[in-house]
Amino acid sequence: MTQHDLPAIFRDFNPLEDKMLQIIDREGNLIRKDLMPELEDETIIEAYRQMLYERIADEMAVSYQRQGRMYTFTPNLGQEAIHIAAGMNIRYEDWLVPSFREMGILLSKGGTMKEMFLFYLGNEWGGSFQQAHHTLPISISIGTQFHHATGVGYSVKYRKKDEAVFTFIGDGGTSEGDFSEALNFAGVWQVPVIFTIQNNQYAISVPVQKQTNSLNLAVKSVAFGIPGIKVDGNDFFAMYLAYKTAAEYARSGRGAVLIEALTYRLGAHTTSDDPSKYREKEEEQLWAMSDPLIRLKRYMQDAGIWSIDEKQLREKYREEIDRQFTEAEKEKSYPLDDVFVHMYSDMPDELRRQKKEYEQFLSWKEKRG
Amino acid sequence: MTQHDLPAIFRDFNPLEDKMLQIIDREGNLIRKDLMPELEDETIIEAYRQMLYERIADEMAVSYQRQGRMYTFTPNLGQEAIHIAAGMNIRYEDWLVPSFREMGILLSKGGTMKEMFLFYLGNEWGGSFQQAHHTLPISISIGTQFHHATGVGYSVKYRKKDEAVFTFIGDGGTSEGDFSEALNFAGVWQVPVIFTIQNNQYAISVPVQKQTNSLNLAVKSVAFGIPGIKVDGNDFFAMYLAYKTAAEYARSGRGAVLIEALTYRLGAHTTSDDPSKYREKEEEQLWAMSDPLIRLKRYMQDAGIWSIDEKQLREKYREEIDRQFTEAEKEKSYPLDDVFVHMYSDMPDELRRQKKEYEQFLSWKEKRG
Amino acid sequence: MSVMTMVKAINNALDIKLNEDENIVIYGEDVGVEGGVFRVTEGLQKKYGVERVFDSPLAESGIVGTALGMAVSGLRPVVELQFDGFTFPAFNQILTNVSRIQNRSRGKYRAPMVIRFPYGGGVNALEHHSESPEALFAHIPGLKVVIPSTPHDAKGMMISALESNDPIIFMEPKRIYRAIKQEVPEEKYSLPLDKARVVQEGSDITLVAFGALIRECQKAIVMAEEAGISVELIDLRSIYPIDRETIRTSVRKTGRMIVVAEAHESFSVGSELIAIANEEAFLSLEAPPRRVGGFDTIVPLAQGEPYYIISPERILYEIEKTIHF
Amino acid sequence: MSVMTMVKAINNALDIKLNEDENIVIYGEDVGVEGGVFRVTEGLQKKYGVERVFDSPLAESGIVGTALGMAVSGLRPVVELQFDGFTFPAFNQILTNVSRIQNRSRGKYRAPMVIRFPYGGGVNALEHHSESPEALFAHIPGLKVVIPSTPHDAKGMMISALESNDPIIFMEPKRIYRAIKQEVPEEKYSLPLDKARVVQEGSDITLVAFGALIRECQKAIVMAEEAGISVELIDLRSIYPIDRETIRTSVRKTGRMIVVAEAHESFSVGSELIAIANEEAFLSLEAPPRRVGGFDTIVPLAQGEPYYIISPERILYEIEKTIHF
Ligand SMILES: Cc1ncc(C[n+]2csc(CCOP(=O)(O)OP(=O)(O)O)c2C)c(N)n1
Ligand SMILES: Cc1ncc(C[n+]2csc(CCOP(=O)(O)OP(=O)(O)O)c2C)c(N)n1
Ligand SMILES: [Mg+2]
Ligand SMILES: [Mg+2]
Repeated sequence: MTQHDLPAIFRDFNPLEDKMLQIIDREGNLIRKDLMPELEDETIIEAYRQMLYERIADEMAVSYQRQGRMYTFTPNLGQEAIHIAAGMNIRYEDWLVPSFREMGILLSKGGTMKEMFLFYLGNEWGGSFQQAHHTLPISISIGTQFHHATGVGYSVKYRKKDEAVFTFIGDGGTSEGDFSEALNFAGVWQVPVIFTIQNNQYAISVPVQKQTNSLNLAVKSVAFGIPGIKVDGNDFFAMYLAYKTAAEYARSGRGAVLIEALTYRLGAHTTSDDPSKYREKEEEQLWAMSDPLIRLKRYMQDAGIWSIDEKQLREKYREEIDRQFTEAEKEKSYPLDDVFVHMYSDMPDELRRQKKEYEQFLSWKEKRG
Repeated sequence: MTQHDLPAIFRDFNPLEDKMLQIIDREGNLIRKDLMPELEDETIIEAYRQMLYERIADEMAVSYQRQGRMYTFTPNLGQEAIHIAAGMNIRYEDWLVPSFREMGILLSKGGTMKEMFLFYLGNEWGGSFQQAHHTLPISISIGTQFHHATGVGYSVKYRKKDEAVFTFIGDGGTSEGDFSEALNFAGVWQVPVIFTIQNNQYAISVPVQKQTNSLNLAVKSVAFGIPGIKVDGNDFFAMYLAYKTAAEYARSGRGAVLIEALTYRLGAHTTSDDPSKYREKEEEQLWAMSDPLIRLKRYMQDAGIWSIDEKQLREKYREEIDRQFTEAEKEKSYPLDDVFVHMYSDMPDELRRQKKEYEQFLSWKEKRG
Repeated sequence: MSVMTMVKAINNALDIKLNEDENIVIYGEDVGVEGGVFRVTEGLQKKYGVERVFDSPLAESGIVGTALGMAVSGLRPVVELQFDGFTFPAFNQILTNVSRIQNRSRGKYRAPMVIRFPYGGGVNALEHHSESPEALFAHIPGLKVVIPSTPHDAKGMMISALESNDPIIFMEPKRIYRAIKQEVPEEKYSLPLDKARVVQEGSDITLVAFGALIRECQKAIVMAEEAGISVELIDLRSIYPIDRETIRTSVRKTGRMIVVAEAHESFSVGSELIAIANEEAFLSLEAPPRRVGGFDTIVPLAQGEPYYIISPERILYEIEKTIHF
Repeated sequence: MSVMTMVKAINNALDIKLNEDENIVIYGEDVGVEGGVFRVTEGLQKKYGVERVFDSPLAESGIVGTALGMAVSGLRPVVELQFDGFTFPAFNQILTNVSRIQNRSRGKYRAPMVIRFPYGGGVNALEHHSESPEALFAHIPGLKVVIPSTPHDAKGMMISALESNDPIIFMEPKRIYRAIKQEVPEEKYSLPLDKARVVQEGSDITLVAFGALIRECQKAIVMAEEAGISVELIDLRSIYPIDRETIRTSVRKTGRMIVVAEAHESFSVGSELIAIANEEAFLSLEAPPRRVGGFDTIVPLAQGEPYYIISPERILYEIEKTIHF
């Protein structure tokens, strides 16, 4: 990596100086007009719509879980700008290697809420997003996905394809060995991977200050010789610019980049978590004021491009999402075959034997009544 | 870590600018008088003696192996300045968490060549250096030792002891997840650990350029918020100053540091390796000219403190080392007990049973003749 | 005496020993402020301070590797790995160093440490939250692997683990973390780490199980008794080393054995126990000793898990099959 | 036909498939320029270029984890882990992802990849260079674990591994890397990955072994025959899945079985095979099926290794014990 190859924003927002890319401020005021991406009004409106969709889907998921209709859920609340900005920059052929808290981009890739619900209803068919092109399943073992992204990047480069790979991790995940190893491989191999750290400042109950002593998370890129940038993750435009720049950089064959998106997990870690055990209400309220939807909406209102009937849209989305949930709920039959069939591409005799034995038990049980 | 807590050399030799601490040049000329550590002539002479001892022991080990009297060996050739500088700065109470290529410091801690030979003769009693206080055994699984050092550092801090922990890794080892994880823990916990990367530029056949894309290895410290410095590892005085500074820093409770010691593995990786397969003779010759012993000797000659009868000393050391090898060779009886006795502090019945069964086999075998 | 869940019993054991031995430190992901995701360490940071009970960075290899460093330098670390499925990033440190440092140092150093984690299925969890990896750890020489099945055992075994000079893998059956309440002495007591327990005597067949499955076996036994079958139930408690004597005595008496364990059947504790039954009681065997285990498949998510999880009916089925062999 | 060592035979298989299938890439520590520390990949980088055969950074989790990324995106990576004892940093990626991606994605993605490494003792090596971890991998659902015992098998099995759509753990008995030379066809051929091989027929007792120990068994058999004992020798070849049929047929015939494997005896392939023998041939058993394994100890360094390593005499001893049970 030589400095002159670097896009301007990576130079201007040097994480070693703890700078952060921001285009609209916490009130939605445009503070860096020079950096504002050129977007059609309709595109901005669409971005808001998608963020709203993710927001509502998220709220509803939490409430289904509360109603006891779903086992668990991992809220995305407050992190939507990252997901939708990424989603608007990821192409059909690009690869998505997700972690577990980036619902919006999964939807952008063609995943559906029905699948998302199925997953949290305890059905494997959910997390794999069968229709989402070049999209890996939800990955729960933290850090491991970074290696997969680097490996996919190698394939893309090997085949000389014009594709970028998007992958995600949390602030806590940066402590895992795989995080560092993968960035190191990506640096040496110069593969087109965009690594995003969603720094929502907590790993369950553990604040990022206990995770690392580094100045910020973007500087970690220095250790691996890849460009890094810290971005206001609640600023849709900043995230959009970061992804646009990173995707161009990656697709042009210059290699990987690391983006730290500074955000805040407004909700609980999962629906079984109670954040009041480990953080202050004031802090939550402070960050609620930096809600990415509110900020974008304020900007749109100031810019005179706010044309959404939010109440009506909410209603529409709620219906749509509820329909998907109902469909997911209905799809409850889970045949025994599903346990065995995807273990291997050709099923070993041993699995056939085990399945047969189990079927014998089932018929014994049935006879017994 | 705030900048003003940092000792001057960490500020002045900022690895982000790819600077390297050097006090004598490749010809042994004093180029940074201002930095020259205040050492008695006798101390410098002693340093040379120790480096020579390590050198000779190393050469002899290689030749024992060539004679078929020892299974394998890991040469230290060319890296002695690092080991002896560390050895002269490590105190009795300080901890040593070694890897496998720092013979000199093991000897400084009270290890003996007899034990070293025993180890390479295939006897566990060797690698543990029973008399070396606060010294862990030779560790072969690359990277793992860094965590142990951090953990020992936690104990030291917990007990409020005035002790530092010295640990080592190779350039190749910096790619392992454990390397990064351990530095990260050490940064958060602010433990008194001095992490040394012996960058001898190769991991077996793989040059450091294929290991990482980072500017140098010392900058990796930035990712973990600990001070780092790159030092000329073939310059005894530079290494001495680095260790002195680092040990003071660590003992004063300010936390961990990372030292990259740039050196060159003049010998083979192990005695089964043939470097001519993967590197050029010219490169080897170039680095042979930067031999740390030659450089120190030139400095001493120029400074008028060279008073060693090297030929005689060599002879003395050779005899001494050969005596130790002979002792090690003699100690060949390896009782069955030794296989079992150190698996647990109280041996489970299951191991007793296995041992008894084996003894029954042995007596059957004896009867059978 | 006081009524405790297993969570409470383990917490109580940790509390007693933290109080008694200042070399004990506890850490892991979320074990400090939060008291662990299952609340096993709840209240301990408040009581003993952040230097003794604390949150670590999110890195299992680091958690275990640093603990080994602490252990060789005189502390007695107790580390929590958050779930069974997240023990594997630490597998290398466990196998390569924790289990070996005593041998490698020829006794110069020891690794008195406890690696504890919740394990097993039946709680409708996400992937990696329902695994039973005991056989993987039991194959590693230098470790002791134990699993309690009651609050009472959990406390006594944890006290012993905290006093052992060897590294202990302490697996906690999460399904019964709060499901069983039991009178447990409030004072300190310890239980051996290498002894199985005969839960119930019987004469026709031996059931061997551990952890959450003891309860399922007990349910199966009630049904079996209705069918006139007398079952002896052994709680293995120690997965390594295995208490051969208890197995031998029981199988020689009953002539039949079934091992019930949730892990994938192949290369499991069941396999090992069948080998032991052959070695120790071959001439008494009246039917092939069997294992009832999980499939050699990933533990399915909640909707498929009922197939995988071992029900009392399934145990009964195997009992009958073996009895009528 | 051409006389080959196992090293050469594997190299030859890789060569044939690299030539045939441009999706195959090979990497790992020192496999490129150096051709691997055992020279298994010698010459391949020169022939196929640095994009297809290359040195990676020194990080096993990274090697395996990136390979999985390549595999799901259409390549067929073959990765070398340098020694048995250095497979464990990759254990999490293998267990958590490689073995599961097909199931997790419900068949949307597969992991056609080969993880190969030299294993086993008897070469007077340092710590971590003499381990036999097959049982650990065999307990992980979703993997196939295979071990060849001859150059001929090595080539045929490697070809199959390179054509399989499932992840293959390919363990290479380093002790016989160059010790056995054999006529091997130069052209391509493949052997099934799930079939054991009857090396030699016999009627009194079944010996099951694999890898380097086949040779030791053969030596023991010569001695046993002198004592009038007829031994059937089975080369397991596939550790998972196990070819039950071959085991069943043989044990039903001989009524006796000994499993010879170098790994720690507890929770080993021996345990599993004894369980299988009970399940498949209980009524034929005339003596308890036994396992001859390594101790539950660290593999000792060279001076202690002769105790640990299984000699033909030890096998003979166990044969006689079982015959005279
Ligand atoms: C390897 C591993 N260890 C532990 C866990 C349990 N766990 C799930 S989420 C979580 C915290 C993650 O924090 P972070 O990386 O910041 O992501 P966030 O949840 O904030 O999005 C933990 C410890 C896991 N999933 N994987
Ligand atoms: C975890 C692990 N993987 C692989 C190896 C095999 N191995 C031994 S030394 C070595 C190269 C080490 O290179 P480096 O870290 O630069 O240290 P050096 O040998 O140059 O001192 C390798 C790959 C090992 N010992 N441990
Ligand atoms: Mg977070
Ligand atoms: Mg090196």
